[in-house]
Formats: sequence, C-alpha cells, structure tokens
Amino acid sequence: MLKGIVTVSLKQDVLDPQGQAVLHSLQTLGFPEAQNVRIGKSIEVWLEESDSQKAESRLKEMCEALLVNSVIEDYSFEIVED
Amino acid sequence: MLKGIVTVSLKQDVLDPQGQAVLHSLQTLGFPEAQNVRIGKSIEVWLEESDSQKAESRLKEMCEALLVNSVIEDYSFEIVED
Amino acid sequence: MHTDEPTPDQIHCKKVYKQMGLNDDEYSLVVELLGRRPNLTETGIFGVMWSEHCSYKNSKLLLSRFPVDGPKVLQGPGEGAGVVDIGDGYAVVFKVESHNHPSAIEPYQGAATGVGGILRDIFSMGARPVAVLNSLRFGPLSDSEADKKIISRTRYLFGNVVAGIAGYGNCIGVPTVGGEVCFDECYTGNPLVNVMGVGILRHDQLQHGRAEGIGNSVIYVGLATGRDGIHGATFASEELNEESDAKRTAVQVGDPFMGKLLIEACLEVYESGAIYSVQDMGAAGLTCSSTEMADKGGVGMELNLNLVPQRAENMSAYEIMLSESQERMLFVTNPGREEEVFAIFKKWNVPAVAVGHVIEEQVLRLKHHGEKVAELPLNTVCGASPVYQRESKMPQEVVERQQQTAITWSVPENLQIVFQQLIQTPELASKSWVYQQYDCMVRTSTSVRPGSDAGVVRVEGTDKALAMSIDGNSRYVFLDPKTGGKIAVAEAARNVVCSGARPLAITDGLNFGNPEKPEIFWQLEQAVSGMAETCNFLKLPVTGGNVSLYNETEGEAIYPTPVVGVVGLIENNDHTTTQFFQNSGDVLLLLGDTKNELGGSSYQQMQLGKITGMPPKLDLDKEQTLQQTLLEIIHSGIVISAHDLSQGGLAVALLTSCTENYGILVNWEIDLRPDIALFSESQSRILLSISPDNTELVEVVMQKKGVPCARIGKVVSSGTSGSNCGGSTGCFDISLNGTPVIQAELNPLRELWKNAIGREMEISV
Amino acid sequence: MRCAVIVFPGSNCDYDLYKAANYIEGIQAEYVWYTSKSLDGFDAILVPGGFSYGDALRAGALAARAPILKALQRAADSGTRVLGICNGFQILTECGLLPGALHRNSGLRFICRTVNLEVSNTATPFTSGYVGRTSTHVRLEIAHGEGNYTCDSDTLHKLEDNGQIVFRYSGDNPNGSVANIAGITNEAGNVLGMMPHPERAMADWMGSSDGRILFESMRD
Ligand SMILES: Nc1ncnc2c1ncn2[C@@H]1O[C@H](COP(=O)(O)OP(=O)(O)O)[C@@H](O)[C@H]1O
Ligand SMILES: [Mg+2]
Repeated sequence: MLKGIVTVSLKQDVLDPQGQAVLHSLQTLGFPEAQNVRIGKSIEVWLEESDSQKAESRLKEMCEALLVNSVIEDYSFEIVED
Repeated sequence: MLKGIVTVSLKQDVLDPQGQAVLHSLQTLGFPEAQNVRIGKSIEVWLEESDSQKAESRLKEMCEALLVNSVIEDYSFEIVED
Repeated sequence: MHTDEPTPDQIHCKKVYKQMGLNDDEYSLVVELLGRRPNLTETGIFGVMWSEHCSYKNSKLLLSRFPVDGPKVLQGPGEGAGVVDIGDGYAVVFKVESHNHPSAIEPYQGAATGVGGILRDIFSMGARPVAVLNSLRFGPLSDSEADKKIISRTRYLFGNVVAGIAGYGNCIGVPTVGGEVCFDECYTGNPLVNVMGVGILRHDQLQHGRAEGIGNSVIYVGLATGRDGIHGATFASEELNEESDAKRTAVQVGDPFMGKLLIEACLEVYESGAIYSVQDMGAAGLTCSSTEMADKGGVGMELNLNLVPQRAENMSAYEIMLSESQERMLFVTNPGREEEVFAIFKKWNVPAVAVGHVIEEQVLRLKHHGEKVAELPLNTVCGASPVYQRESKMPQEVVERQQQTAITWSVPENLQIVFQQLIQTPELASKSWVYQQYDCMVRTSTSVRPGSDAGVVRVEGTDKALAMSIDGNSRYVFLDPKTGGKIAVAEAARNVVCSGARPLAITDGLNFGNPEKPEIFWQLEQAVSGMAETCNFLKLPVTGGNVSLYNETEGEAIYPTPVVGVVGLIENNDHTTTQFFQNSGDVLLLLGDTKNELGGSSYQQMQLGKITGMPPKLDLDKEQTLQQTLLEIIHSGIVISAHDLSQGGLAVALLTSCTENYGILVNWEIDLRPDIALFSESQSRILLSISPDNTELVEVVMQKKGVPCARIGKVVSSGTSGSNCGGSTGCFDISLNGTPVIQAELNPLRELWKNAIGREMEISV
Repeated sequence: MRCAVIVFPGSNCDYDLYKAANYIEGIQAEYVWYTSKSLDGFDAILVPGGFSYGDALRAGALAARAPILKALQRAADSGTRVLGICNGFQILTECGLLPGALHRNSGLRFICRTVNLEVSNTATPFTSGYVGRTSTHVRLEIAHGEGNYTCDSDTLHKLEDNGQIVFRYSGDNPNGSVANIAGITNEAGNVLGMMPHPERAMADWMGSSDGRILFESMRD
C-alpha cells in the first residue's frame, strides 16, 4: 500500500496565533534561540493503489477537493511505501 | 538560520476521530481508494543557530518540553537550511 | 486463547491477579466461588468488577446510610442515574461521575471522556441531556515557594482539563451551566475532575438496563473497540505513583461527534419501542455492561467476541472485554425488531451489530475464534465481591488541629488591601476565565448562566425550570469531616433555593484517599454520616453518586472532598432569581447570624498559608427554616436578588452580587472584629436585595420565623453622586458601625476580581 | 414564509434555530436532512451552528462538501435568502458562497459570552428591521473557537466598498477578526454569514431579544 503525507501550512501572510503562543512559551522555557514558530497539519492518507504516479495525482485531487483550504493554506506532499 | 520541521502524529493505538471523519468524507467524495487517514501536526521552528547538530539536540529538548504530548503522541523531525 | 497469555496455574503461582487489582484473599474467594482457577480473561473480569469503582466494596456499608427514597423518586441508585419526578409527566435524571486519575495523566482527554461518560449515563436512562456541570480541584496556580515545574504542570492540568470539558461539551451540544473550581496544595499531584450530567425525560421514555427474553439479540452500538483504557476501572481504584506513567495505555480518547450522533440515534431508537433494555459501556466496558444487564434481568448472556467491532488488530478476549473505548452502548432488542434498530443507527451513521443473545443459564459465556474463552456464573461476578468494614480511627493530628485557635493575627491595618488580595486569589476570583470557554446557551433553554448561585434551565413545554449546582468545601471536611459533610449538602441546597427552586434530590461525588488507612476511612465515615444526617433532615434523597478512593500521590492523600450536586425545581419561571443587584435604591438585607468563625476560611488560608481550628457550625433547624422562608418570599415575588454567603464571607458576596451598573453603600452595625465581620464564613446566611417598599414586609416575615435579618445598606447605581466614592465607575463602600473599612471604586475592583485567573494563567513562570 | 433548517451530522443549534424561526409569526421552519438533493419551495435557508462532522479538519469543511450543498448553491444563486450562523458561517465560507475564511480565535480559546455589535449595513434583507432603532448597537451571544475572520486586503476592500460587512464587534474584538468583522453578505446581498447567534436572543429571559429583529427582517 502507498501512503501520502500531506503537509498543510498557513499561508505566509496569514497570522498564526497558535504558533506565536508556542514561540512565546518556548522562549520562556529557556529556548531563546527559537525565532519563529508556525503550526500546520500533517495528514497521512493510506491509499489502495500501487502506481505511485497515479497516487500522486489522486492525492492532489483530494487536497484540492477537501484537505486544503486554498484561501488561507498552502500544501506540499510526498508519497511513500507503507 | 536553520529550521526544524517537527511532525507530530498520534500514537498508533490512539483513536483519531478527526481522521476517521475525513476518511469517510473522502470516500463519499469519490475517493474509494483512501483506506485510512490520520491527522497530526507539522510544526516549523526557526532557530538562531548555525550548528545543525546542536540544533538537533535543542529541537529534541523542545519536543520533549512542550511541542509533543508524549502520553498520546509520537514525533519525528528534520533540520533544514532556511 | 492467545498463546502468550499466562495459564490459570501461572496466574495463581505468579500472582498475576495482583496486576488486575485482586488481592490474595479476593483471588482465593474467586477460586472458591468458581471451583477452579480462572483464566486470564476471567481474572480480568473479576478484577474490574470487584474494583471499588464497580463494586463499592469499601464504601457500600457507609453509602447505605443515605436516604434513597422519596415520594418523587422514580429511580434511586443502581441504574445509570437517578430519576426524579418533576410533574406534568416529566422527570429529571442526574448524576455525578469522577474522572480524576485519567485527568492527572492526560488532562484534556481525561476531562473530555469524563463528560462523555456522564452524558451516556444520562441518555442511557432514556433522557435527553440538557445540562452539564463540573467540579474541579487543582494545586495552587502560583506560590512563592513551589518550584516552577510544579506550577507549570498545574497550569497545564488546569488549562487542559477546562479545554477538555469545553471541547467535548460544546461539540456534543449540551450546555455547561455551572460548576466550581478550587485550588489547594493537596491537589497538586492528584487533581479532581467531577462532572455532573442532567437530563429530562417523559415518564414513558424511561429506559432500564435489565436484559430479559431468552434469545433476544444483544446489540453493540458505537465506536469500534480499541486497546484504550484497558483496566481503567482498576486504575481509578489505585494510588497514583511513578508506575502510573507506565500505565499510559489507559488513555482513552473521546469522540464528541460520535457522542452527538449516539444521543440522537438512541433517542430515536427508544421512541421506536424496538429495544428492551440499554446500558452504556462506561468503566469496565463490555464486561460491566453485559454482566450487569444479565444479572439484573436474572438471565445470562452469550457473546461472540469475533463480532465485536475492533479498531486494533489481533485483540485478545481479555483486551476486548476490558477495553474502555469511548462512545459505546449495549442494547437488548425486542424479538424480531433488530432490523428497525439497525436502520435507525444506519441513518445516523452509527455502527451497530448483533454480538450475542440472552440465554437462560445465568452465566456470562464468551466465545472467541470458535472456542469458549470464559464462562462465569453471574452471581460470582456481580454482587459477590467482598464488602469491607474498614478500620476507622480519628487521627491525633485532627484533634490537635481542631484545638488550635483559628485566629492568631491582629486586625490588619488596611482591610481594603486585604480584601483586594483576597478577591484575586484564584479560589475567590471570578471563574469567568473557565466558564466562558463553555457553551452555556446551546439548546436555548438556559435562563441563568454560570456566574450566579445556580444554573437554571427551563423545562420546555411547561412553565417550570430546573436549578442546579455542584459544591463542596474540602477545607471544612478536612478540619471536621462530619460538619464538613453537613455543610456540603446544606450549601448545595441553599444555592438552588436562592435561585427560587425547591431542592429535589442530590447526587454526590466522594473523593477520598486510601480507605485501607484507618484515618482516611474515618474521614469517609464521618463525612458520609454528616451528609446523610443533613439529607435526612432536609428530606433530600440521594439518587446516585460516585466514589473515587485512593486519591493520593506518594502516600499523601488529598483533603477529603465530597462534592454535592443538587437539582431543584422552579415551579414557575417567574420565580427564577439570581444573585445580581438590579435597581438602585434597593435595600440590602442580610439573613442569618454572623459569628467569629474563621476556621477553614479563605481568609484564614490567605493569612496563615494553612487552615486550623473548627469549621463554621451548622444548625440544621436554622438552615431549614432559612431555606423554607426564603423560598416563600421568593414565591411571593418580592425578592430582587438572593445570594448564598460562602467562601470569603459577606464582603465577597457583596462584590459578586454587584454588576457593572450597580454597586453598594453599606453600613453594618455588628459586634465583631471588622475583619471577622467581613470574612467570616458562618453558615445559613443569605444576602437579599429588596425594593424599599417591600423591605418591612420581609423583615416582619423573618421576625415571625425567627430568622435574623439585618438592614445593612443599599444598592447604588454607577454614576450616583453623593456616596463617598461615587464616580462613573460606581462605588463599593462598606462601613462597619459607622467606620469606613472599604471605600473603593466599583469597576476597577471588579476588574481585579474578574481577570485574576486569566492574569495568573498568562504570566509565565 | 417557508424556511429550511439544514441538519448536518453534528449540527447542534439546528433545534434552536428551528424554535427561533417558528417563534416568529409568519415563518414556518422545517428541518432538511443533509443528504437531501433539493431545497425547492423554500423562501429562506438557515444553516445552523454547532460542530458539523465534529469540526474535523477545519470547521465547516466537511459539511461544505455534503450532498445538500449543490442544492444550497443553486438556491443562493437564484436569490433565495441564506443565513449561516456560527458553524453555518464557516460552512458558507468553506463552500465559497462567502469570501474569506474563519480561523482559530486569536486568544486560542473557545469563547462564550455576550458581545456588543454594530449593525453596519441596515439595507440588507436581514437587517432592515434595525433601522429606526434609537441605536444600531445590538447585544448577541457568541460561542465559538474559530471565529477569527480572515481575508486578503483586496477582498476586504471589496467587502467595505460594497457594504457587505453587516455586523462588526463594537468595543472589544473577541477573536481577532479583521476589521472587527462579525458578519458579512455575499455581493448580491442574499447570503449572510455571522458568528453571533441571533437565535439565542429571542426574548428577555435569554438576556436579549435583539436577535428577533433579524428573523423579522428576513420575513418582511
Ligand atoms: N468549573 C466551572 N464551570 C462552570 N461554571 C463555574 C465553574 N466554576 C465556577 N463556576 C460558576 O461561577 C460562579 C461562582 O462559583 P463559586 O466561586 O463556586 O461561587 P459560590 O461560592 O457562590 O458557589 C457560579 O455561577 C458557578 O456556577
Ligand atoms: Mg461554589
């Protein structure tokens, strides 16, 4: 079986309050080197499909149909054997 | 600057209701090949640090101190140039 | 049988049963009852069914002191939740449940599944859940001495427990209408999370959990079974220690979305009449639901475990039976009506499968992979666990603590500063940081939201409403468990009376330490007897509750913490009363006597960093007269606001009755030291605001009934000039015997109080 | 006036909306199940709050792909009034009937409390009744974790220029939404999405009756 791993992140100009809160906590916890934090999603999709090219194009369709909201999010993905 | 990308996923035995709902939705949207979905987080951390080995060990500490809830989550990460 | 499982003989020799919560004697009793050594699955079943959580073996004898009957009680303890008639063909269903240990390990999910669990108890009775309340205890949010790590862990627990309750309750669409949060050192390692659920049903909708009808199908409904929460019930009945971390498989994850679908689908199934009985799968999952249903019905049950929906691969019979996966129910259908049931669940997208049937022989028989993997006579599993009369001993420490004087300091020079400090302590500060995270209005029946003495929910289709509250002051119980127990019940009842309701019944959550220690058992025994005495006196049946023992970390017990949930009936919506002032010029009346009683008070805790002496006294006669009289005058329509005086005494009650628009001008003639007058926590006191025209009438009534009633001042609107402080932000002005003690601007004071917890949570440690 | 109240799995303000609409004289509300293919014959469509599909992935995302959405889209295109409240608003942005997106509250917590709102456009079929009130400030309850309205600056300009911003938080902004936006319409003005809950403000005992005017406006 193949597995698609989609990484969804907020578009660069969209504020990420959660990331900011985590950044703040990291700094107070003694990690002053943390300069910025952005929090996104990692979505794993297991596919009943052996052709990785086909899997890729289907995964892309899934992203566009549902997994990603293109108004505020960007995405990238990879396909791996599982 | 270096950037750490942490992928946080639910432990295998832990129920992922979100993933199940998304799976069901994908199937009804015409993606019967989707067999399973698990939803995790992808956390990017920008580090004021040039030594990638050092960055790695610090990132690990951050994961354990804050970014990951080891009771229900597993994680992996990579360090990239930014 | 799984090949790597220990055999019955190995279980015996290597004492594997100990890991399942059975001690040597209990194991021997099992062997004697069965006439053979049980296999692993069977041992596991005994382990959970004989745990305190399921069998009440340590508390049963004490609980029998509670009155459980009353003319309005339709269902007392024993089923999922108690049921009390409220007239017009309706009844209210309610119960408290604890989720302490799971919340200490994984606060978000621990709290979330606590809400899910109690709601399943409610709708398994046939009721539509209409409200939830929560009672929480944590260590201090900050403390100059404690180390940073502990404080940040406490804040993490607090923040995530609240988020978990919100996450589940908001999503499933049941309003959270009240609760309480306390902070004390003793809960640092062992926080408490008690949740109360309330539902409403028509009498004819009442369901039960008795399996009957030989051959009837047993239907499994809801989420698939995973390896989560295996041994949750036993785990809840043990002390927390470092090993608890190793038991992390015990984390269960809630799915409020499935929970919501389950509620709707189940209510529809009940309407269809196609099912005979139902029980939720809570603690001890499939084991508890199947054995109890069969036992109550005097029948047996045979289950084929291969048919049980499973989320994980290769689950053993042991794992399937002991899993505490969430959002599951067990049904017995009426003959030939399975398909109807399946159709309704299908419509709601809720999995439902037949997994077995009712049999005549009174045993639980389990099949797995074609083999019989367990067969247990039900009378061994249910009701046969040993019942312990534990040793009880009053510790010398308690005697000594009680003999210490409660007040060792002289009157502080500036009481206004003391007051400002007091209202910013997390325990007295506004809990709006907490309850604003809860949806309190969904279903649009809530007429009084969190913030007043009790939450009020209207009963649709009638002119009635239900007032509900959950309360408990463990400091009083720690100092004197009996008095503390009495106060817990009396205060809960007083809270709903202040809202215009007649208390119907209570549900209790008993959170204590290890009952095998005589001094802990003594606390339990005393507290229960105080509670029982008050319930009997006030004619308040206990229709259900929960016992959570072994709340200890590294051998240190929490304060004995009984919490009491109460539901009262408001006969007419017009009687609904809140604690908030509403008109400028209204007269402030203080009902009840104020005495030199600072033992266990918030003021004492702040001054000394500990508590000593005796808690306030409670006179049941006076309490009853007070409650009855108050209810009478509320019903006559002349009470503008009523507020129970509790932690922080009169000064805090005055502040929490003020609103942005209404402050106070008080001059009280009282023969007490000023700080005692302001902060004493004497019981059976209520603050009223009454229009000037009706004040005399109230005074006459109170005098007739012998309830002390003092005119102490009046309500003033913000912007009223003429008062000492005045100004557009309002005034909070208290004098004692003509001497000003607090003269503050109202809204800055309210801000201090309102945002204290938020500030605390945002400051980094 | 016939009103549809769409029921998605996990909707939980459907019942409240149904009660509120039926409370108004001249409105008859009916539930319509999310698998239904038609919304013909309804004069208005109400998309309720709650947690459709448990808010999995993103609030409203799964509901916005449910079978009934085609019919909803058609109805909206043909000018039928559509009101989305809270999760309903999230669904309307997710399916593209309204621009922008609603993401996590800036304070990161769910917030349930009463807020003050300014009605910034009373010339819509939803708000005409607020004209002539001595003040256009109304008090409604919010109850959401993801009400932080976001859009790019072009979209914001368009919203402002066309008068599509109908409700704004006045005083304090509870969730960080851009330009204090609490509710917007589509360009044509027949689709309104809003985070506050008018159905929770139908009578004084609820704390406010300001929501009633919105339903009355829709009817008139
Ligand atoms: N955890 C909570 N959840 C919901 N409401 C709460 C919670 N804690 C406190 N409240 C609400 O805050 C108000 C004050 O509570 P509390 O401080 O216990 O006052 P009292 O002493 O009058 O009982 C009550 O209306 C109560 O319901
Ligand atoms: Mg209280």
